[in-house]
Amino acid sequence: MKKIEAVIKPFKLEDVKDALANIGITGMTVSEVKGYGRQKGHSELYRGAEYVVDFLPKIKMEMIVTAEQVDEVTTAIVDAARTGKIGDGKIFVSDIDKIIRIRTGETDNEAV
Amino acid sequence: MKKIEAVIKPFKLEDVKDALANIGITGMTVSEVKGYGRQKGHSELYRGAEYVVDFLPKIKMEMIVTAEQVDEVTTAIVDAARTGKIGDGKIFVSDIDKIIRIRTGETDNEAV
Amino acid sequence: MKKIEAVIKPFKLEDVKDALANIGITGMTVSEVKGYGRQKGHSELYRGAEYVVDFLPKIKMEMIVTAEQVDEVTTAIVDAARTGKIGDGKIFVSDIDKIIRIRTGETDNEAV
Amino acid sequence: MLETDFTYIVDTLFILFSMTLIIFMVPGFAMLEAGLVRTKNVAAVLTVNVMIYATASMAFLLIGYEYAFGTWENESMSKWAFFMFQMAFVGKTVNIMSGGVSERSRIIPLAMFTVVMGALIYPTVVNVSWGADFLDGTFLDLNMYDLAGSTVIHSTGGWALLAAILIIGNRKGRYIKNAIRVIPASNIPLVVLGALLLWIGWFGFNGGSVGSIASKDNADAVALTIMNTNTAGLSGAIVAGLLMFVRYGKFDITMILNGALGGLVAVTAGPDLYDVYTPILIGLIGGALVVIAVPIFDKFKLDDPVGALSVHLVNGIWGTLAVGIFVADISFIDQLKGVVVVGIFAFTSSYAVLFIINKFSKFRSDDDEQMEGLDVHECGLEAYPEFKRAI
Amino acid sequence: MLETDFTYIVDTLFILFSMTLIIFMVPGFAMLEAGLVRTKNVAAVLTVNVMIYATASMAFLLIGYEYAFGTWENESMSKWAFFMFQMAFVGKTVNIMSGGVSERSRIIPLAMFTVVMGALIYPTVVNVSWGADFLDGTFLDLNMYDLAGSTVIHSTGGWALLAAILIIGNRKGRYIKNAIRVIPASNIPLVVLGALLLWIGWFGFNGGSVGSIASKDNADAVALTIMNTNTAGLSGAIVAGLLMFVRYGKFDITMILNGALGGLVAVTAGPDLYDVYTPILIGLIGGALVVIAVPIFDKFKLDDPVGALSVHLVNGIWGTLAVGIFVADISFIDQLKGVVVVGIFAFTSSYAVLFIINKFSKFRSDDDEQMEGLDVHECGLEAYPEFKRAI
Amino acid sequence: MLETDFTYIVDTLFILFSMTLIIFMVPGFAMLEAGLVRTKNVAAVLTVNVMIYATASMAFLLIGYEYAFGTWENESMSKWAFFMFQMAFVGKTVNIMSGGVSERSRIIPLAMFTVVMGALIYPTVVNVSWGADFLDGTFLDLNMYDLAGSTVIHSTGGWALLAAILIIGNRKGRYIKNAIRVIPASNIPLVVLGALLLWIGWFGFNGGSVGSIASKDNADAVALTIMNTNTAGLSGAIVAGLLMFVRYGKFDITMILNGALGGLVAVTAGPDLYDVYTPILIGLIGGALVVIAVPIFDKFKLDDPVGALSVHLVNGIWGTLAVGIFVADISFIDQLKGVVVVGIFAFTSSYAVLFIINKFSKFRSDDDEQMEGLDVHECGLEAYPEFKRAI
Ligand SMILES: Nc1ncnc2c1ncn2[C@@H]1O[C@H](COP(=O)(O)OP(=O)(O)O)[C@@H](O)[C@H]1O
Ligand SMILES: Nc1ncnc2c1ncn2[C@@H]1O[C@H](COP(=O)(O)OP(=O)(O)O)[C@@H](O)[C@H]1O
Ligand SMILES: Nc1ncnc2c1ncn2[C@@H]1O[C@H](COP(=O)(O)OP(=O)(O)O)[C@@H](O)[C@H]1O
Repeated sequence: MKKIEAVIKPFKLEDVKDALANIGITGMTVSEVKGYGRQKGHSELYRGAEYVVDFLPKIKMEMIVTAEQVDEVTTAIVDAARTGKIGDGKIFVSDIDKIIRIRTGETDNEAV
Repeated sequence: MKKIEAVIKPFKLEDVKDALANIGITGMTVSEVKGYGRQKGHSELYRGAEYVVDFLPKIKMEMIVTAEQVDEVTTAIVDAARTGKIGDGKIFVSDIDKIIRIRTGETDNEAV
Repeated sequence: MKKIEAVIKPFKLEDVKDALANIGITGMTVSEVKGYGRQKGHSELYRGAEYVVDFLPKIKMEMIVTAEQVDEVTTAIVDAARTGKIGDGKIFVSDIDKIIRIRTGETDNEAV
Repeated sequence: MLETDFTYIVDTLFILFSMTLIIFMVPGFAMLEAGLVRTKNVAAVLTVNVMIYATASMAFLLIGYEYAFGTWENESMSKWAFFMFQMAFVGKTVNIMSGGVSERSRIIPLAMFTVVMGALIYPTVVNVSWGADFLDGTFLDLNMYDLAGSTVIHSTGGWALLAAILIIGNRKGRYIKNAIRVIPASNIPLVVLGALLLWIGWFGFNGGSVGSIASKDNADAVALTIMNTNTAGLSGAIVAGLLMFVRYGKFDITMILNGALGGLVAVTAGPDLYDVYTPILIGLIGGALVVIAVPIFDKFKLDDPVGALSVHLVNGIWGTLAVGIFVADISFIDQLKGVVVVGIFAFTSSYAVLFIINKFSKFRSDDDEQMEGLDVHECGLEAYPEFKRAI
Repeated sequence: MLETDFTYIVDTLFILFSMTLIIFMVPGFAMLEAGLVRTKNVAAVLTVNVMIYATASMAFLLIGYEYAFGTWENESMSKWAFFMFQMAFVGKTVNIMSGGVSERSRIIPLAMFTVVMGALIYPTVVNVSWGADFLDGTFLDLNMYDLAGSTVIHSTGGWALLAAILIIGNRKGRYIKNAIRVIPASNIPLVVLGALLLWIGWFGFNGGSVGSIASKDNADAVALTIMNTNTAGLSGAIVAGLLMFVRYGKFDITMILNGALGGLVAVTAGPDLYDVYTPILIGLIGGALVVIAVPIFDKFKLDDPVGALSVHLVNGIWGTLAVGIFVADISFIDQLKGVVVVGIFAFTSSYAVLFIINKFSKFRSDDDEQMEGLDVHECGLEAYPEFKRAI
Repeated sequence: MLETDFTYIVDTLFILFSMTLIIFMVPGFAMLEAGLVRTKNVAAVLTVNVMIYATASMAFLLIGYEYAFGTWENESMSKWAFFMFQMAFVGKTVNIMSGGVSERSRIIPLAMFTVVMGALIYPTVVNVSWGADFLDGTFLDLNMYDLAGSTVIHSTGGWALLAAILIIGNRKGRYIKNAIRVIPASNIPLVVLGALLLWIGWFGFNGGSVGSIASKDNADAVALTIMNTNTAGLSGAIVAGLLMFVRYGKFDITMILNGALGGLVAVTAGPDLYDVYTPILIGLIGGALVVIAVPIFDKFKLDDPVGALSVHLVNGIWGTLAVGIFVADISFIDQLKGVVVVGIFAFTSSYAVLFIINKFSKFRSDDDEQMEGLDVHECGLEAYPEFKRAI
């Protein structure tokens, strides 16, 4: 089993979620993160002083999938999340040893 | 060393924490996440229009343990976090190469 | 490629970010988490009742680097994040299979 | 002491008191709207509210007041007090309009429109209804009874809003194909605080519009006005709550408050003329109209984040007509004529002015700006920078 | 001008001013309670506050007022103004009660109780103390001095709350075995805002209760009343702050504000009768009583999220007795009799009504609903949907 | 009825009304400052605000008032009303000071200073300007015209703040080497709410300072005062908005509000003496001074999180001098003398008192406490415990 982590632009969440639903992925865990990368933050103003906001809001999606699904899933994410502009984000894939569904105790592929 | 990630229902956090403390696990990192899975969100109302809230609040716990502790820990989490109702969450186990305790510089098992 | 996760004290974020920038690391994803460990929370007061706040605010930084960079990066983090007081946090290193940059579709080392 | 001195003094105090209550509507509108929009647009909405108070009042001071009333002179109370009372009204018409186009409108063109509204459009409406009346003697002369502005303030603001929505368009992503995306309020306590401050302000608005408290009859008229105003708010809230409960089994507080405000708008044209039970009915209908109108405007894809069309336009009309229906001495036709004449003037003049301003300075924030939020683009800051946004 | 006209006019203005200040207590209670409860129950608490104002006032208008006072007629000021002033009181008794059972009570049964309170229970208490007095001539006839309602409003609400806690029970998870789980306030600025609005409202509450400002003596009485009211609030806050500091080395602002409110409740029975120093003492004791009572009620497992029992019930009693202690002309026994008679009536009648309503429509949200929060279940929306909740 | 009775009654009512408006400045300052500081210091700032109202008022009641005015007696209105009006002022001077040293000052020493300010320092300033005047006949005797306290309140508070910043120092991390770290406001709706409540309170502050409304002339003076007060606020807001827009292309709402407050401070010395256009100019300059002064104080590394030096000190001076410039009968030299004498006294006495207190009880929270936030250390609780903090 594999873990896919995708850092995307916040307003792309709905699109990516729908794209994943289309290919049968319905389990995922999402959180708001701040990203730091090539895309630079905007400058803000406060009582006559300007300053730069470094960290940009991003959404991190984590989903565990079977090894076979990885390519399909990453392609779906890339297609749905791409705007072509800087800061679109990244996808990271890694290994997972074991999965357990708490409710049933099912493990591994059954628990995905 | 292994990383155990558990996505659980928010109000189970105290119970799980206590259960883990009982078996000697006292280091962990927790964050609020949103989950999307079989459990469906409730519908909300706003000025005469109903809509569905897709993403449900969950807590993600991450803890690094030695390989030997994995089974004991996952069992403890499952026992403490289970309500038997849909949406109880999942546990994912993966490998960790290396750990460092920032304060002391200790590494690996000493740093768990 | 490797994933480095560091849990640090919130007010050290700027220092660590700068230290990483100095060694050429400019991509990272950050989130606020709560930590539970040896460092104990402070007690709070509410209408004449005291209680202990268990979970302490921490920052989790995640960055994907090439295998060669790992030592340099972890050393930089340790140096910048250390206060010597309890609760300084930890660093975890794990393996990443694959990286994709959403904007360009570049993969692996090119996408770091 | 002369009796005229007595009435002069007491009425000055009374009008200053009323004026102060109305000024509480400035934070009232500000909090209501700040609570109703998304966090990323809160600072922009607040800036617009402060800008409106500053700009509309200044325009009214320099130009609009004299145009509306023909003179600064006043025998019955301090002229400065009377000015302040009238000045407290002017911003409200723009508040109604700006609230309904929030989350997508830029501040500079709104400020330009505010100047024109405060200096010309609103004063013209006042001129023909409460003021110097340049239509006097013409066939357009209005005999509408509108104590405190169901038409003069609320529908005028509502028509301006309708024109603005047509010109500025809807928030990005609000209507996708035929689906309506619900965009919930971000801060309910602020919504409640704002609505309740408006409610209190209404006591000054309507009570003060009686114009004098300094005789037994006037004291009764003022007190009855305030009581009836309040009653219509109560019943507007109750009916909205009941309708939501019957339909959804839940009490949507934002709708309940809009129902209350609808009742308050509706009673505003004639609270001094009703007995103490009629306002219950007027408020019930007012509250129900809000509940009915909100989804209808959505069906027509008129995107109004705060429900101002339903509250102010619909109930401004209903309230003005209600005087003609429930009060024997008042002609329904006169009321209708007032609604129509003011409506046509307010809508067309606002539309024209908005259209022209829009040529020079686009009202609408572009899609990216709306996506990121107006706060950063218009104000350069965030309303809640230390609070983490949920998904 | 006739002197009676003068007093009629000035007192109408004065009572309208006082009434308006009291209406600021509507947002006052709303913000205070919205700040004290957890974010997941904020919209529900706010809805209850708006519902109370709408429902209790309407019930009082249609039924309660005439029952309480026997007549609408009024010689000394506009009857509508006097009604509005009295109407501003009625919701407060329910506010006191609803606040103390928040985070677990459903809106529908609360609304039913509000109707009965506004139409019958509270008017009965007013009838026998300030109003028509159907007990006149019986051995129960009350001679209690209670200018602005330490007993009539505050203990009445407090007794209703005690009955409600007994029937509704505690918040899920509040007392686990013998441990008390602390549930902190979610929004301290709202708490402060609400408490300060209540404080200001109190000037109208107590000042207006003098009933007239239109003679030199009355003007002095009103001003002294407001001054003494304020003074007791000051000393209540100071003593609560000092006690917290001595005990914990910290200034718990929620306790300080409760101390201030306790002082304000305590002075309410007789602020016009004290010299300017006595209220300092009354407020000191009032504030100290709050600090002492809060943990005691917790020990008895009476779960009161806003501290209303300590503020309103305890200090309502203390304040009423204090008049008997500090004012020479006032009989302590009469005061005690008032406290007891009203207490027994308010508690038993509230208990009975709550009990009956509870048979038809359960007050208590079930455990799952409390866990998820009342907002979603009762109101269908969240108070702060865009703000991420911390663990 | 005797005319003196009439004026006594009406002025008592008028002063109670004015006083009530000023008390709205208590939540006004509290919300403004709670919005301007970081979330981790919000409860502490709110506690300080409540403490100031309680402590300064009590000190003024027990000691300061009689010292300032020489007597409690009052012929023209109820002495209690006059006391309450004056008492409403006293906390403001400390509010100005405490706001400017927020996010780093401990509550206990601030409370000590508040007692001294309320009992001695402020009453001394009042004594020599509005009160008993112990300098009468000496070469220091002041003839400054200062209707409502540009100098007596605002600069006095400002000088105390300057002394406090020198003694307490800057917030940790505010100035690192030569860089200024920007620390943005955490809650903009609260900032707006607070500023608007202050604005409304100003009507009572300045209007009430006329002292009587009970003659035609006085009614005019009061109304003119309120109108001019408002006008200067309007133009202060407008100029600050324009300057920000010209410089940055953005509307920084915190600066706009500071501009408005600057205008309000500036007009406070003589709003009854100007025609209706002069306040526009005074407010324009006042607003511009704020925009210019904020970065200058930062350059001098005087860390003032709420901009109080620019708003109150700079404009308090400007406003007092402005009366000498724009009003024919008023001597500029007298105004300047007032500014200088009061300034020297307020600064040196505050400095001395702060210095001594600081020996016994350190004002400054240590670095770790500032890092973690004053709320936890001073109050033992968090202002928004359920809201997740962003990075
Ligand atoms: N090496 C990395 N490790 C972890 N997260 C990264 C890394 N590089 C980029 N990111 C995340 O991806 C986001 C987008 O990256 P950025 O460099 O701004 O744009 P792009 O991917 O389009 O080149 C960043 O904001 C950050 O959250
Ligand atoms: N494949 C997955 N990858 C990541 N997180 C998942 C996955 N499946 C489920 N989750 C997480 O687990 C939570 C519970 O899953 P859900 O399907 O609703 O219930 P259950 O686990 O009881 O069948 C989800 O809300 C989500 O946070
Ligand atoms: N085993 C672990 N797994 C995951 N996170 C941990 C673990 N141990 C510690 N942490 C994280 O590191 C933080 C610091 O740890 P703590 O034990 O308090 O101090 P120190 O690392 O200085 O001994 C914790 O608050 C927690 O977030």
